[in-house]
Amino acid sequence: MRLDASVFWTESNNATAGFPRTAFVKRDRRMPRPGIVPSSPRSATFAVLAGAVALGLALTGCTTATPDRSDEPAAGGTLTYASGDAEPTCLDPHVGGNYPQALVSSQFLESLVSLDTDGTIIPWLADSWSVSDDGLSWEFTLKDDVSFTDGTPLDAAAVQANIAHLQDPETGSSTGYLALAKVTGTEAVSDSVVRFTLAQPDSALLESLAQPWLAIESPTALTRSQDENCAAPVGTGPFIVDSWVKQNAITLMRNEDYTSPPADAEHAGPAYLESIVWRFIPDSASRYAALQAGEVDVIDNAQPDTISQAESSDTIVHLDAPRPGASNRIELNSGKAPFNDAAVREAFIRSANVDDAVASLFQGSAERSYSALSSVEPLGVSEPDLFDYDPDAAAELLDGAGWSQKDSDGYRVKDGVRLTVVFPVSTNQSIPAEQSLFEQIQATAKETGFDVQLTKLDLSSWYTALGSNAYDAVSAPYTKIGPDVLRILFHADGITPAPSGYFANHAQVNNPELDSLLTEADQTNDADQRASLYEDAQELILNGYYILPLYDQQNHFLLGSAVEGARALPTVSTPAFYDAWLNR
Amino acid sequence: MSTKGSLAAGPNAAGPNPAVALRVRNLRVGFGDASADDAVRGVSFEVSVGECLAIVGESGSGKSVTARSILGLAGAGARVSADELSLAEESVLGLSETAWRRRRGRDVGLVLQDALASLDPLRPIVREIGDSLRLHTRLDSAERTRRVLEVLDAAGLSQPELYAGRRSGELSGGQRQRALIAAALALDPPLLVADEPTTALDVTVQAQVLDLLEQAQARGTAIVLISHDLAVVSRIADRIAVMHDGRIVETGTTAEVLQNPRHAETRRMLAAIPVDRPRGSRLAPAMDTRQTPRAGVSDRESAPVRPAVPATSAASTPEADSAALEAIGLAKTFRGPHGTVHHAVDNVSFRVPRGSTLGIVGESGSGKTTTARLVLALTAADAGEVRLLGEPWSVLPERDRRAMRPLVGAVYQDVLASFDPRLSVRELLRHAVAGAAPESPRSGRSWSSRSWSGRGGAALRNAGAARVAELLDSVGLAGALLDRRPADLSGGQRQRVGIARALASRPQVLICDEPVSALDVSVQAQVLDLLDELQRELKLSLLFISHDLGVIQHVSDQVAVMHDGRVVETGTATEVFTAPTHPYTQALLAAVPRLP
Amino acid sequence: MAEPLTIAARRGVRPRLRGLVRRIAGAVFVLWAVATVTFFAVRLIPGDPAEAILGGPGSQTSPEALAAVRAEYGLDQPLLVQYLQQLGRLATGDLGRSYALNMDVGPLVLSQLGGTLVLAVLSLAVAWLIALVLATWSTGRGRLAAQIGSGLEIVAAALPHFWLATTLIVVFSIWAGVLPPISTVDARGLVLPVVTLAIPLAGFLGQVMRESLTTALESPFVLSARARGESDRGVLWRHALRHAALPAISLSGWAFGSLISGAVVVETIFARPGLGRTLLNAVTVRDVPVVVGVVMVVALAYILMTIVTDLASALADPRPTEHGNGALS
Amino acid sequence: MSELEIQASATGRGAGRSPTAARGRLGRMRVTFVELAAVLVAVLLLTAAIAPRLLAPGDPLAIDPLAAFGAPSWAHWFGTDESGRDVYTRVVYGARDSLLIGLTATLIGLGLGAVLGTIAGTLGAAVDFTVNRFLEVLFAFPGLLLALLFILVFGPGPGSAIVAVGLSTAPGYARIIRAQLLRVRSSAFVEAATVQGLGRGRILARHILPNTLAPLLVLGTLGIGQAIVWAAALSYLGLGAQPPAAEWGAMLSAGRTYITSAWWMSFFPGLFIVLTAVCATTLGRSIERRMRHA
Repeated sequence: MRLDASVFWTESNNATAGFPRTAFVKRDRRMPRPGIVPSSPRSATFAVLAGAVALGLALTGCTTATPDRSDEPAAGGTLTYASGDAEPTCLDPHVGGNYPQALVSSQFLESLVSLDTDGTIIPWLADSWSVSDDGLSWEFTLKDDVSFTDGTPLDAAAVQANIAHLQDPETGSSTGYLALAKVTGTEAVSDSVVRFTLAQPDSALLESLAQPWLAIESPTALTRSQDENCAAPVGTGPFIVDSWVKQNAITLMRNEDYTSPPADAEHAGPAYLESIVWRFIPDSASRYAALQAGEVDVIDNAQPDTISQAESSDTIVHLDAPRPGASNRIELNSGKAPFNDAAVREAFIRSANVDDAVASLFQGSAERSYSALSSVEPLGVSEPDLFDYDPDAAAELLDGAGWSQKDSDGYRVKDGVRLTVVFPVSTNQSIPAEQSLFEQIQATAKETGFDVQLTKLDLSSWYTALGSNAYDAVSAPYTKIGPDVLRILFHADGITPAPSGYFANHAQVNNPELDSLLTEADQTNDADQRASLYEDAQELILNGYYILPLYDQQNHFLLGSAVEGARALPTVSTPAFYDAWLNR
Repeated sequence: MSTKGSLAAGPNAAGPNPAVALRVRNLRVGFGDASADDAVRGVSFEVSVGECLAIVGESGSGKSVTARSILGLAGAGARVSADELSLAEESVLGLSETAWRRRRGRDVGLVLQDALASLDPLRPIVREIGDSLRLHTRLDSAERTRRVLEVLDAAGLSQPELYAGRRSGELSGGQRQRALIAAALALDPPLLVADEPTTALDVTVQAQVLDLLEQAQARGTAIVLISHDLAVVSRIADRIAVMHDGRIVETGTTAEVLQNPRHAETRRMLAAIPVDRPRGSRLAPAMDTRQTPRAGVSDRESAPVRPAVPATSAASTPEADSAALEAIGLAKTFRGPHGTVHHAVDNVSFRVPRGSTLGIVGESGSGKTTTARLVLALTAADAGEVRLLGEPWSVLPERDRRAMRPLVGAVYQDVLASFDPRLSVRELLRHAVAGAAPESPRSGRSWSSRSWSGRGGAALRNAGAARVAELLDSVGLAGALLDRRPADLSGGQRQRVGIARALASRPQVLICDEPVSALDVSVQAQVLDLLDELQRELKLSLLFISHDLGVIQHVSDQVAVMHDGRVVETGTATEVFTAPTHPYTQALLAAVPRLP
Repeated sequence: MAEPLTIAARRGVRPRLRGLVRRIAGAVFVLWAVATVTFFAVRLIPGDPAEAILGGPGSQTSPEALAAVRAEYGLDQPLLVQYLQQLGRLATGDLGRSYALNMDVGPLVLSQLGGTLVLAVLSLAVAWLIALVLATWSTGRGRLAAQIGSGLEIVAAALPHFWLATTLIVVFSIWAGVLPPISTVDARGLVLPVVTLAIPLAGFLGQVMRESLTTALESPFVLSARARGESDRGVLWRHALRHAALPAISLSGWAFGSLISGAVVVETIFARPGLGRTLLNAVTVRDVPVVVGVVMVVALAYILMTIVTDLASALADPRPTEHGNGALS
Repeated sequence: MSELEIQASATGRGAGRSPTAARGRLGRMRVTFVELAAVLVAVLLLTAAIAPRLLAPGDPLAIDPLAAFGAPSWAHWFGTDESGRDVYTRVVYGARDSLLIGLTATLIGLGLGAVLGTIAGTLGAAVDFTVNRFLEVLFAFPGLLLALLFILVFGPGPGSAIVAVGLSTAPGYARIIRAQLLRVRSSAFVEAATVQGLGRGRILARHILPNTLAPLLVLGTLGIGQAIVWAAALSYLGLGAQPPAAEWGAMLSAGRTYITSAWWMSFFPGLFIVLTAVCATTLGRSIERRMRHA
């Protein structure tokens, strides 16, 4: 009885699951880009699976499938989102500013501008904008009659307050603070027009402003104590923070008076979903099990194996949204031996068999990258032949570099020193598959004679290791919109650590030519010039063998069959549920 | 008896021929696989209503198993077979467990030794006793309680309501035993099986318990009384059956069996009873004393005869110059947990003339044991002192006393507990020998490897070995035992090892605290004889502590009677036992079970 | 000796009260020591607390901000001063302020305490149940039953929490799909975590119970109970079980502690809010006040639990502990 | 952790038992089937630890990305892991690390416990009081937490894991040993030794310590299993062995990620953890039984 129902339901669901996909694919030129990856029906396993899930749903008391299902968005319902990322300590992305914050805050905060899937800047809270010829002054015209969910109207003053908040050391902003480094002041030209004054031109300003870490919050709310603001930031978004039970869930309620969807939204007016329950399930197995059991509707940080399962299932839909900014790469510390020798760096890169590893570990869910930038970055340069696996070449390079002897364990030695690569791995920042990848690199590099010493560390110890320069190789993701991320990651300024010991230039690239390229590119307003400058810069970086690109920053979501119309924002690929509805 | 009147559905009426309460024919009980020889091998007897049959035998004779088989409780894995087993002419052979349950407690009651363990230490006795009522009658709890109080009262527990609420741990030995018997008699079963009901009880309590059984018997209850003690049995038994190695070797009326015992076993048991036996006279056949048992053989195995030393009482001529051991005004009080003061020993004085034996007799709680600890300087006296061979002893600091320790040996009741469980007989004795030799103060405090190996040095060890052999021989044990652990020895053998250890340091004074209380009569006899001989050979002075007047009378030159921590009477054994002056002594003596 | 014994039994209550007072004094001491140890232990951990306060070491904070924070949290004071301040706060019940979570530790810990307590108490109860059933079923049923019983217990005791949890999730959530793998608003979400914690514990308790149950069943008072016509069940429930329970009861204090440790893993796997998870997170971000706070609360809970178990075993076994004066044998 | 040991010590050296009872039990001292199995497993595990090649010719670190996630087959009895390494081989090689961790951790715990317990039991009331308070404090830390703190201070890795586990098991041992010591010290045979005129030192060395420390063997065996489970828990939290070491706990936690697609990756390491713990416990029990009655 129930089984029949569910079979019927899943069939219809399968049909509907296709619909938005095509809709997205049309808009989507470069795959894999934000969009829903097709899931082919497998009628063999399909009824069984459907049955199991339906049974699970029934027994677990969730609303079971109703036979009549439309493709018309239905309002109402609660969507449960299970995040594998660390629970934010503060929901206000101005404070600190990391990806977990971005994930949740994109549901209730909005930025001045956004990106479309081609990477073009599109209006959001700002209708339009203009820049002076010297590129030192920007004017943003805000949307009319938008008000924050606490009633405060969105006006120039509000934007000013936000910039001030971001630049105030008390706030302890990190990402936003950096992005606004060149902004020296703001003024309200009129109620709805705000002007930014810059020290130098900043070609990345719009991209920066599109990031959720620079989202605009209610100035009234910002005057509250940081605790209150962290617990429930107030924005203009489609949802409102209702409650936050630490370690358990954040409850978001629909913003009934929502008026400010981004230009690429599917519909206008308030969101379909009545509420979102935002849960934190650190254990990936539990997370996937919860999705299968229908306890949750969406999970992030999906593991490769579960993704490939989802691909072959008809009850779970895979949403692949690689993050912008840098690609995931291994940075080789050129600041100290042995990697201060370019030959050794190249040897290491050549001795690491990444392709096979990626293929086996990510089972097609990740594409090998040969670029310093994410594949979603239009200006990314890819150099496959620099990074192919060639142990013989590696061996020659090492011999040439004086690492000709091998010790009893088969490791290379030079003047009695073993060719050791200390590789601290952050268990928080590298998913298990990636950690396995490193193990495989460790294994293949060993054949050439590298003694790669992997140490799994928790975040704090990991940062400490970096701060004390106790590493030869490291892999650290960095998410930022636009190629400007290169400046952060490879400009010599990035070598000197911040007081907290943090610095972004882990490869410790210290190349004046590169620095000047990056600075120039950052300041030009001419798109083509900018592109070529960044191209040169990337060539320098790639040919200097400072990094071993692996793949895009993985960002996979799995959606229960009931979820329709969910997408990832093209900005930093955070999920957006404004258009989402539950097809139950 | 009030209990008899209020008996619902009196089971006494049950059965076609109520004359015979219990008949057992050719009962065999075995444990483990059939190959192992049975514990009970074809026992037959019968008990008629109101009769008391005593089954007497030493440990391992199979008497307890027999008793339990009567209730169908021979134990797990027991193979029970019999031509007949009937209660009140009703066969109970092959009865189902449920059927048995219905009979137990109603048709037959059981009283076990050691009431402390036989009553659930966690439950008040009113519940324990009430259980049988709960199980076999429809009385509600109020009525049950009332009935229990009656029974307790009938069991001679005055003010039962005062005790009913207590647990066995909170009762004195006597009260406990009464409660246990009360529990068995709660439903006034026509048959009562009492397994060693008086063992380890003070004589006075023993007497009361026996009275209690007699009363039950007078009410027509048939009693099967299991005991190792002929003297005890002789008081109430109509007939006696002597068990030996799983068989009944002799039956007859109490008079017959006691007057002219036919079986050797019976005779030996009778001979072993020390009561009214003059000092120095042998209790066991000469050949038994210095036995040399091979591995696994029991105490009673005969062995090459050694000429027994003629019984010339050394005690008659004590060298009276200075006493071997002297206690002057000893006192020891214990603070109870909550400020209650308990005078364990109160102004006790006595002398042990050289080469003679002072017997201290008293009931539990009389302070004997504390006295022994004071004399051994294991506890410091609150007042008074102990002098050894005229020298100060108890007043010395332990370090100085240690040099003198070898002069004093001690024999304990629970000898097994007094042996280091890790050590074999050989090691035990060797340590004793080594320990006796004066130790250098260094090895005393520093854990040098030397102190581990006793006092190292091959020469010493050889000397030790010789001495060990000599000791073992002196207590009549075979060298074969040297490598056994005490736990694997029989009670008698253990006690002999204990004595050997005590002698290792060539002591002049021997403190014996209830050395034979845990032993069978015949074994006790052998040990007593042994001590007697050793004393004469080694000119030992003995302080002999026991609750058993018979034993004390037999071993002592001088006797001190203790009561409530005081010495109430002293004198030569003869004086005290023939003409006791103190009423308490008189009461004690009156209570001693004697053969008619 | 019988006489003092009887008295001890009659006045048995007062010393227990006195004992209780002593216990409370001891508890205070332990709490102090725990606070001290934790404080210095966490201070030994590499990493700058000030960073932790400013959104973790990843954040790029200005020196001014760090200085400000150091001042605000008194981190610029000498260690001893900080320690004393910490003690002072603790004494007034103020658990201080979390570095990472932008909130006070007291409310945080309180909000997390409930979940863990429920988990621990339920698990303890279930463990007891399993152990009892297993022990009673497998004793007095012959050697095979006994071996099966103890075998099961040994295996149960050897099961790592995280392995058990995973297996249960796969079986009951993924295959059968009958139980949620994560905490839910209703009680269903509790089933798997509780079972995960209870099974290994049941193994331990069971082993202890079996031992004492067997000895109890061999003891004379059981024989005389049978001689009264008591049935096997009667013997078990009226006599043996109570004796069997004693050691297990006194173990429960320890068991509670181990459950708390287990909670660290279980709460993470089953995504339950609770102290265990809080602790793990706090520890990984060097959130000293939270760590100290959790430890303090856990220690307190543990102490209370031991006191409870002691009283419980005192109730179950009213026998006075002192046995007259030491006899020679 | 400690209740097994409590049992062990509670029943460890049963004094004053009747010889008949002892003999009766000795009669039943035949090697049971379970014990035989346990011994067999132990031998296998030790072989794996000492000479893994005998059981698994392959290389535990040899990767083969193309053969990753292979289900159990004739080629790979326990399947292959995410890097195509043979799970069976890794499990076999893992025995060394895991056993080593379990053993050393237990030794540390026992050693510490023995020292604490002994000084508490011998060096007079003041020391006893102090040590007891100290133990109470240690007890107030749930074991895993103590381990966590330790590892945080001294950094992750097998070394820390070992010491951490040892540290957090020590108080349990200490308490048992102290109790045992007091029991022995007040026993009749110690008094008998005093009567024989032995000095305190010699009594301590000759009677008290040997009888106190005798049960340690049992405690240790019983403890190893738990120690391994604990160390595995730490590895699971990423605080134990480091890659690519084939340590069971680490394998288990690595495998958990793929539990829905490759159950064998976590099942077999887990199975061997349990197997080892069970084996150790069983052996400990039988040793205890034999020590008690012989």
